[in-house]
Amino acid sequence: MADMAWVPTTMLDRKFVPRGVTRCTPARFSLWLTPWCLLLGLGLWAAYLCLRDGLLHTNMDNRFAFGLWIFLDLAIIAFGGGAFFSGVLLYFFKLKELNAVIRSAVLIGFLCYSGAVTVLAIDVGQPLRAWFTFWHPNAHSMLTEVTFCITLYLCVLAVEYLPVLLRNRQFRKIPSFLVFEWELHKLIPVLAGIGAFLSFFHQGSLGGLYGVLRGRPFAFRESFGIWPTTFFLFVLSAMAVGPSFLLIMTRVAEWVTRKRLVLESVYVRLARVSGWMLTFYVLLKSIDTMVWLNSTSRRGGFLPWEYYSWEPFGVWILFVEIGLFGFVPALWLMRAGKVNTSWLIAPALLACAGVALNRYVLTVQTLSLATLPFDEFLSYTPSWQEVAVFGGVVAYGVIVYSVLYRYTRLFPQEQER
Amino acid sequence: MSATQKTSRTPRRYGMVIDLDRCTGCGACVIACAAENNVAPGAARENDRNSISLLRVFTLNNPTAAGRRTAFLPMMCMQCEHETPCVTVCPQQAVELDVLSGIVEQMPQRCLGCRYCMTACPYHARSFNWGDPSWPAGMEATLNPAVAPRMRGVVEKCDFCQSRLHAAQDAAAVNGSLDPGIYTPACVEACPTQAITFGDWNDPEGALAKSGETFAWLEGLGTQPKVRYRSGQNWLHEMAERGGAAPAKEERHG
Amino acid sequence: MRVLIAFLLGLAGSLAFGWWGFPQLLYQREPQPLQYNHKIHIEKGSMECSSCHEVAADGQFAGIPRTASCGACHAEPLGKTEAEKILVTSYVAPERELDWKVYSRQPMNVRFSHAVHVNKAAMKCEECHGGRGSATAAEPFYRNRVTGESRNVWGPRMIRVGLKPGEGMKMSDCESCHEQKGVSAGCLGCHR
Amino acid sequence: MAIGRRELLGLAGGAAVGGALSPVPWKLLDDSAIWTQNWSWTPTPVRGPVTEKFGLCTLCAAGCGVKARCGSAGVFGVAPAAEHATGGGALCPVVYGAHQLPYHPRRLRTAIVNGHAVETKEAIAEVARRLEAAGAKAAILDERPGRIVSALYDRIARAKGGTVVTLAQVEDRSLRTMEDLAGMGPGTLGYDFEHAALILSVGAPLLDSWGSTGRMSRLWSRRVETGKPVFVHAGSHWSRTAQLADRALILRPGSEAALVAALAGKLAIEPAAEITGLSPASLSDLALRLREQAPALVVGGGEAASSGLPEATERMIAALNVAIGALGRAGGIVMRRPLTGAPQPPQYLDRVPDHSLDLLVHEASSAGIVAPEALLRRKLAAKGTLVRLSAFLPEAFGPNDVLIPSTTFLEGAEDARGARDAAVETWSYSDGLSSVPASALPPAEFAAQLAEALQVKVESYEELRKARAAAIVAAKRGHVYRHAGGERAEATDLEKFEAAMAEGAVWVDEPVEPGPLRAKIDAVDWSAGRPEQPSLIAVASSPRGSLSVLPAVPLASKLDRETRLYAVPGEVRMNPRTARELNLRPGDSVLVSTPFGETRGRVRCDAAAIPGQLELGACGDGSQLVLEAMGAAEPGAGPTQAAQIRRS
Repeated sequence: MADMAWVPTTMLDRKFVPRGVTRCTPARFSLWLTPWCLLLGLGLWAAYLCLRDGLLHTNMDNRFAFGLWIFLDLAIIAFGGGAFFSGVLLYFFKLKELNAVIRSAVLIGFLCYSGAVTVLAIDVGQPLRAWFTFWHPNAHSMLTEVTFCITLYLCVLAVEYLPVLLRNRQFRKIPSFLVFEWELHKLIPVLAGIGAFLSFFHQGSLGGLYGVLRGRPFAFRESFGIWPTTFFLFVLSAMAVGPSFLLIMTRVAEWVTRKRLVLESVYVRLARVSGWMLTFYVLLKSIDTMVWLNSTSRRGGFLPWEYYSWEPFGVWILFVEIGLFGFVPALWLMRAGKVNTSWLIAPALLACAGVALNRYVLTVQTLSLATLPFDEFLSYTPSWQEVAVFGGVVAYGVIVYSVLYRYTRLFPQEQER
Repeated sequence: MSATQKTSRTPRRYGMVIDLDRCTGCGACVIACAAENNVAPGAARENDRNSISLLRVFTLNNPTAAGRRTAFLPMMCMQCEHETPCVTVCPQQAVELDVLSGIVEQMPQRCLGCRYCMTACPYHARSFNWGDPSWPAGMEATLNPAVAPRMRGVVEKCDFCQSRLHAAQDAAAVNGSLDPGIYTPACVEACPTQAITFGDWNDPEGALAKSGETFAWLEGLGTQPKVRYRSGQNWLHEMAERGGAAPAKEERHG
Repeated sequence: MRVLIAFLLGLAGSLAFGWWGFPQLLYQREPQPLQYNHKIHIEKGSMECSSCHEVAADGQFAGIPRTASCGACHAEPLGKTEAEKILVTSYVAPERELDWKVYSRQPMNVRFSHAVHVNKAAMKCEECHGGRGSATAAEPFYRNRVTGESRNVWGPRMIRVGLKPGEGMKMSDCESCHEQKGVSAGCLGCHR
Repeated sequence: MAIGRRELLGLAGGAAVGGALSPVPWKLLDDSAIWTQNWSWTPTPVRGPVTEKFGLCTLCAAGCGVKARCGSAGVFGVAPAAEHATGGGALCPVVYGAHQLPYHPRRLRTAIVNGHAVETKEAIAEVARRLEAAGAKAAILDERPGRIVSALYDRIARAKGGTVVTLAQVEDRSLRTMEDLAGMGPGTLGYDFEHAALILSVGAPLLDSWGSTGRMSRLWSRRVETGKPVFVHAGSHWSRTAQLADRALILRPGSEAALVAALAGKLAIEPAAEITGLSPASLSDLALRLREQAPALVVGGGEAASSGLPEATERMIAALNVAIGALGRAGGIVMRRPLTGAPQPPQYLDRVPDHSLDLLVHEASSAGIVAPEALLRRKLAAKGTLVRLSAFLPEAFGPNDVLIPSTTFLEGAEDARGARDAAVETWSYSDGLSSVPASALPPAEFAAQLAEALQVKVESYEELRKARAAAIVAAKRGHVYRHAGGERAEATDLEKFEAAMAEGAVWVDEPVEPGPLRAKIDAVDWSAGRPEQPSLIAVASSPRGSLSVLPAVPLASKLDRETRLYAVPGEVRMNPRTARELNLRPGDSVLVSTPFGETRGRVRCDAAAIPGQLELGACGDGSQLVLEAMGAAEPGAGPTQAAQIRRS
C-alpha cells in the first residue's frame, strides 16, 4: 500500500489489529518473534544446503531411506487432521461450540500441511520433477493418492482460511474483497465437505503407505479392497488426535497470550470428541495387532517375536502405544466435564504422543528391522541439517500463527483475562 | 512356488541362478558391475550403506558346526515378478515390470527421489544417489557410452545390464528380429568361477531350466523373484527359509 | 473501465512476452561448422542416406560420419565453393572432426536403435527426420538455454501442434507413433 | 492520468492471467525438469562406435589376456579373454576397474629427483650417473622377469657390474626352495594342479587371488562338479581360503613346522597334535589322505601380506612333497622348460645382504606385485638411492629417491611371460590399447634411454621381440592360442606367429612329460619348535593388486568400504566378543603393534571375525604400514603375527 509508506510502524501495526481486542506492543511482539525467526533462518540455511548439494547432508542412507522428516510429516499431518474433523463436526454434526476454534483449527491445519509439503520438497531428491506425479501418476501407488489429496487439500485449506484473512480491517476497506469474502463464506461448508473427503483419503493413504509394504512384514497388513487396515487406522487416529491437538494449541495460545480465548465448554467438547474417537481407534488397533501378529506376519514367514527382540524396540513399545498412550487418555478424555478441565491437557498430550509414537514405529522401527535373515538391526541419528529443517518448520508455524493471531480474529470468543 | 513353474507373463523372463557353492566372494562381479554401469568410485564418505551398489556380496556365516564355515551371497535386484513391491509403490511410474523381458525397470530420469521403493524392497537392492556422482578429473573418459550416468537424488538398481540387452537387440534387428535372445550381463561375464547362470525362465531348454533345484530368499513374501540360488549346503537352505533375522544371543563364533 | 484497460494491458503484455519474446530468449542460435548440401550428395553423388549414416553389421549406428569418410571423396576440393575449400583445408587434410550440431540429438538417457527402426521396422529416414536429407543447406541450429538440447526435440513453435516429421522428437512423439503401430517398448526399451 | 492502486492491481491481474495462458510457466516447468536430467555437472560419456580389442593385463607377472571394450574416448570396460591359457578365462576383481588407473588422482606426471620436479631426460641422466658410480653395488629390481625388457635390464646391469634382482612372490616361495633342493634353476618347476586329487595348502591363500586367478577359479569350479581336487587348508587363521576349503585346520600360530613334520612321519602324532592344537585324529587322517588320495601336493608360502614361512619350514614342505611322491609326478610339482630366449633368471632381493646396495632401480609398474617398502629400503646402504619407474606417486619417498613416470594398465607395449605357478611357460605381448601420456615412459623406453645415457649398446625392444619370436618358432614347440576365434594353431611360421601375437594371441609351451626328479632332502632338519600361543594375532588379507606401492584401483572401494568383502583400510576388524574382552568399542582409534611394526586404525566389530584375531585392512592406500607390521620385509616372519592393541 503505497500511500501508507510514511506511517510509523507502530501506527501501521495498530491499523491492522482487529477492533475490540488488545495486542502487545510491536516491540514486545518482535521480541517474541526474534528467536523463532533465527530458528527459521537456520532451517532455511539447512534446506538450502540440501538443495544445493543433494541429500548427503542428511544421515539417511540406502537402508534408512526415510528418516526424521517423514516421521515429522506423518505426525504433523495427523495433528493437522483436527482441521478437517472440526469442520465435519461443525458443519455436518452442528457442534456449534466449535465455531470458537474453527478458524484456529483451519489455520493449524494449513500450517501443518504446508510445513509437511515444504519438508517433503526438501526430502525428495529431485524437487523440480515432483510434478511428474501429476503428469504420469501411478494409480496403484498410495503415494500418488497422498500427493494428489494433500495438494488439493492444501488449496482447500487456503481458500477456507482466506475469508478470515480478508476480514482484516484494512482488507475490508476494499469492496471487491468484501464481496469475494462473502461469496467465499457461503462456500465454506462445501469446502469443508471436500476437505473432509480429501483428508479422509490422504490420511488413510499415508497409513496405506506402510500397510502395502509386502517386503516389510513388520508394516504389511491385511487389506479391505485396495486399502490395508493401516489406511483406516490412520484416518481414525487423525480424527482422534486432531481435537486433542487443537485443545493443546489453544491452551498454549492462552498461556502465551495470557488471555482467555475460548470458553471452558469448548475444551470439554474437544476432549470428549477426542476421547470417543480414540477409544474406537484403540479398540480397532488392538484387533488389527492381534490379526497381524497371529496371521499376516506368520504367513510371510516372520515370527512376531522376532520384531520385538531387538533392543530398544521391545514388546513394551506395543503396550505403551496401545495402553499408556491409547486407552489411558481415551478414558480420561471421555470423562471431560467430570474432571478438572485445566488438567485435560495431560490426556490430550498423551493421545498426541500415542499417535506420534505410532508414526514413529511405522517409520523408524520398520526400517530398523532386518528382513533378510543374515542382516543386522540398523539405527540412524539425524544430522543437524535434518533437525534444523524440522525446527525451521516449527518456527514457520509459530511465526505465521502469531502474526495471524495478532492481525486477524482467530478466536471469536477472545476476551481479556 | 518356484519361478520355473509359473506360466509366462512376458515373452521373455530373464533371470539368474547363482551357485553359492561356487562363489568365492572375490568381488569381481561387484567391480565389473560398477564399471559397466558407470558407477562412480566411492568418495571418502562412501560406506556399505550410502554407496551405489547395484550388486553386493554378503558374507554369510554358518551358524551350525557342520559344513563350510562361510558362504558368499551375491545379491542384486531379484527382479520380483508377482506384486513386485517397488513397482506398485512408485508414485510416477519410474519403476515398471518390462513387458518384453520381465526385467524390473528403474528410470532415473523419471524418478523424483522419494525413496519409497527403497523402503519397499525387502532385498535392499536399491541405491540412492545421495550426492552428485563424480569422477576424478579425466576419468570420464572411462565411462561406458551405452549407459547414461545417473544424477543426484535418484534411485538406481540392477537392470540386468540393460545396455547389453540393447546391443543384443540391435544385433538381432540387423537380421530382422526383435528377439535379443540370451545375452551376458557384466557380472556373469566377470565371475571367475562361473557361479552365475543367466537365462530365460520361459525357455524349457535353457540353462535355467537345467539348473536343478533352486531356492530364493524370502520366498514367503510371495514376490516370486527371478534371481534364484543353488547350494548343496543345508544351512544355506535353512537360513533362506527363515524370514527376518533373529538377534544373536551371543556371537556366532564360540 | 480504467481497471479493465489496465487488466487488458497486463494480459496483452504478458501474452506478447510469452509467445514472442520468451522463445527468443529461450533459444540460442549456433552456427554449423560448414554449409552442407544433402541434396547435391544425393543427386550428383547418387548417394543414399546409408552411404554415410550406416547401421553396422552388429547393429551399431554410426550416426554422423567421421571426417575420414568425407575424405574418401573429398581428398581434393570437388568444386569451387567456399565450403568445399574449408572442408578440405581445415578438416580433411589435418584430420580434424567436424563439430556438427545435430538437430535430432537426444539426451544421453535416450536410447534410439536405428537398427530396430530401419532394419526391423523398415522405416524410412524421412519418417522421423523429415526432408533434412534433401535440404540444400544446413538450416540454423537452435539450442535451448535451459536444457542444452536442440530445439527440434520440442519443435519450432511453442505450442506443439501440427508438427511435421523431424520437428518434434519428444518422448510423447515417440510414444504416439509406438501406440499407433501397437508396439510397446517399455521404459528401458528407449532409455538407458 | 493518475495510476492508482486499483489500476496496478488490474494490470497485475491481467499479467498473471496472460502469463498463465502463455507458454512461459509450462515450458519452463518442462525444461527445468529436463535440465535436472541432463545438467552439466553429471558427466556425459563420449558417443561413438564401440570396438573390442585384446590386450594384456600387466597388474602382475601372470599376464592374463583381457578383452577391452573401447569407445571414442578410450577403454571403458575390461573383460576376460575367453579361456586364456594363463588366465583360464577369468581375471582378478581389481582388473575390472583397472582401466581407470591411468586417470588416478595420484598419477605421476613428472620426474622427481631429490624432491624436485625435473625433465625426464635429466632424471635419466642422473640415474645413469649414480648407476655408474655405484658399480657392483647397483641393482635393478625387475618385478616381472622373463620379459623382453628384462633382457635390456640384464644387459645394462651386467655392462656396469651390477645385478638384476626380483621379488619372491607368494607363489614363488615354495617353488624356489624345491628348486634349490632339486638343484634346478629358478623358474624351472611349476604346479600341475589340474591333475591333482588333493591340494594341501600350508597357509597359502590358494582361493584368494593366488597364482593366476583364472586358473584357481576354474579348479575351484571344477571341484564343485567333480569333487576333485579336494582343498585342504592348514593355517594359523581363518583366511578366506580356510573359510572356503573342503577342510580347514586352524593351527597355533607358528606351528606349521610341527604339522609338516608330523605329516611326513618325522614327528609323532601326539606331540605334533599338542604343538599345533589339532586333534591327533585329524592329523593322522590328513597324513593318511596325503598318501592315499594320490596325486596330492603341498603348497606353502603363507599369506601375500607376509614374508611367508621360515625357510626351514619351506624345506620341510619340499621334503614332504618328495616323500608323498609329488615331485615330478602328474598332479604334483612338474618341470617346465625355461622360456626360449629369456635372460638368466635374476636372484631374489630378500637373499641380497642388507645395506649392500648403493642404488636400486625399482621398476614398479605392476599393481599386483607385493613390494614391501621396508625390504627395499633395508637393502640400500645409508644414503643409497632408490630409483622408481612408476606411474603413480608412491605413498612415501626418501630424500635421495628418483621418480620417473611410467605407463600403467593397457598403456604402451608390454609382454608377459605367464604365471609363476603354471605348469608350462607362456608368452604374449601387446602394443597397448590406450595412448601413452606425453610424460610417461613405457619400461622398454626407459631401459633404452637408460642404456643410451650409459652408452651401453642394446638392441631395440622390437628387435629383441622379433628375435624371441623367431627363437620360439625355431624351437617348434607349443601352440598359439587366438582369443578372437578361440582356435589353436601350431607355432611354425614366424610371419603367422607374429600376426597372431599382434592380435593378442598367446603362445603356450607344451608340457614336459613328467618324469622322476631328484631332490636332496636328507639334510632337511625336521626339528619343530614349540611356539608360544599369543592371546591376539594380527592378520591381513586383500585381493591381488591392493598390496603394492601403487594406489588401489579406484573402484576397489567397492570391495572394502562399500561391500565389506575385505577389511577396510584404516580399520581393525574384530569379533564383538574380542572387543569386549579388550574393553574396546566400535570406532575407538587403536594402535596395533607386532614385533615388526605398528599400524593405526579404528575398531570395527563384525560377528564374522574370529575371536582373538585382528584383521588389518590392507587394501590400497596405507597398505605399506600394514605390510611392515605383518613382517613382510622379514624373511620367514610367518603369515600371522602376535599382536598387542591399545587405544591411541
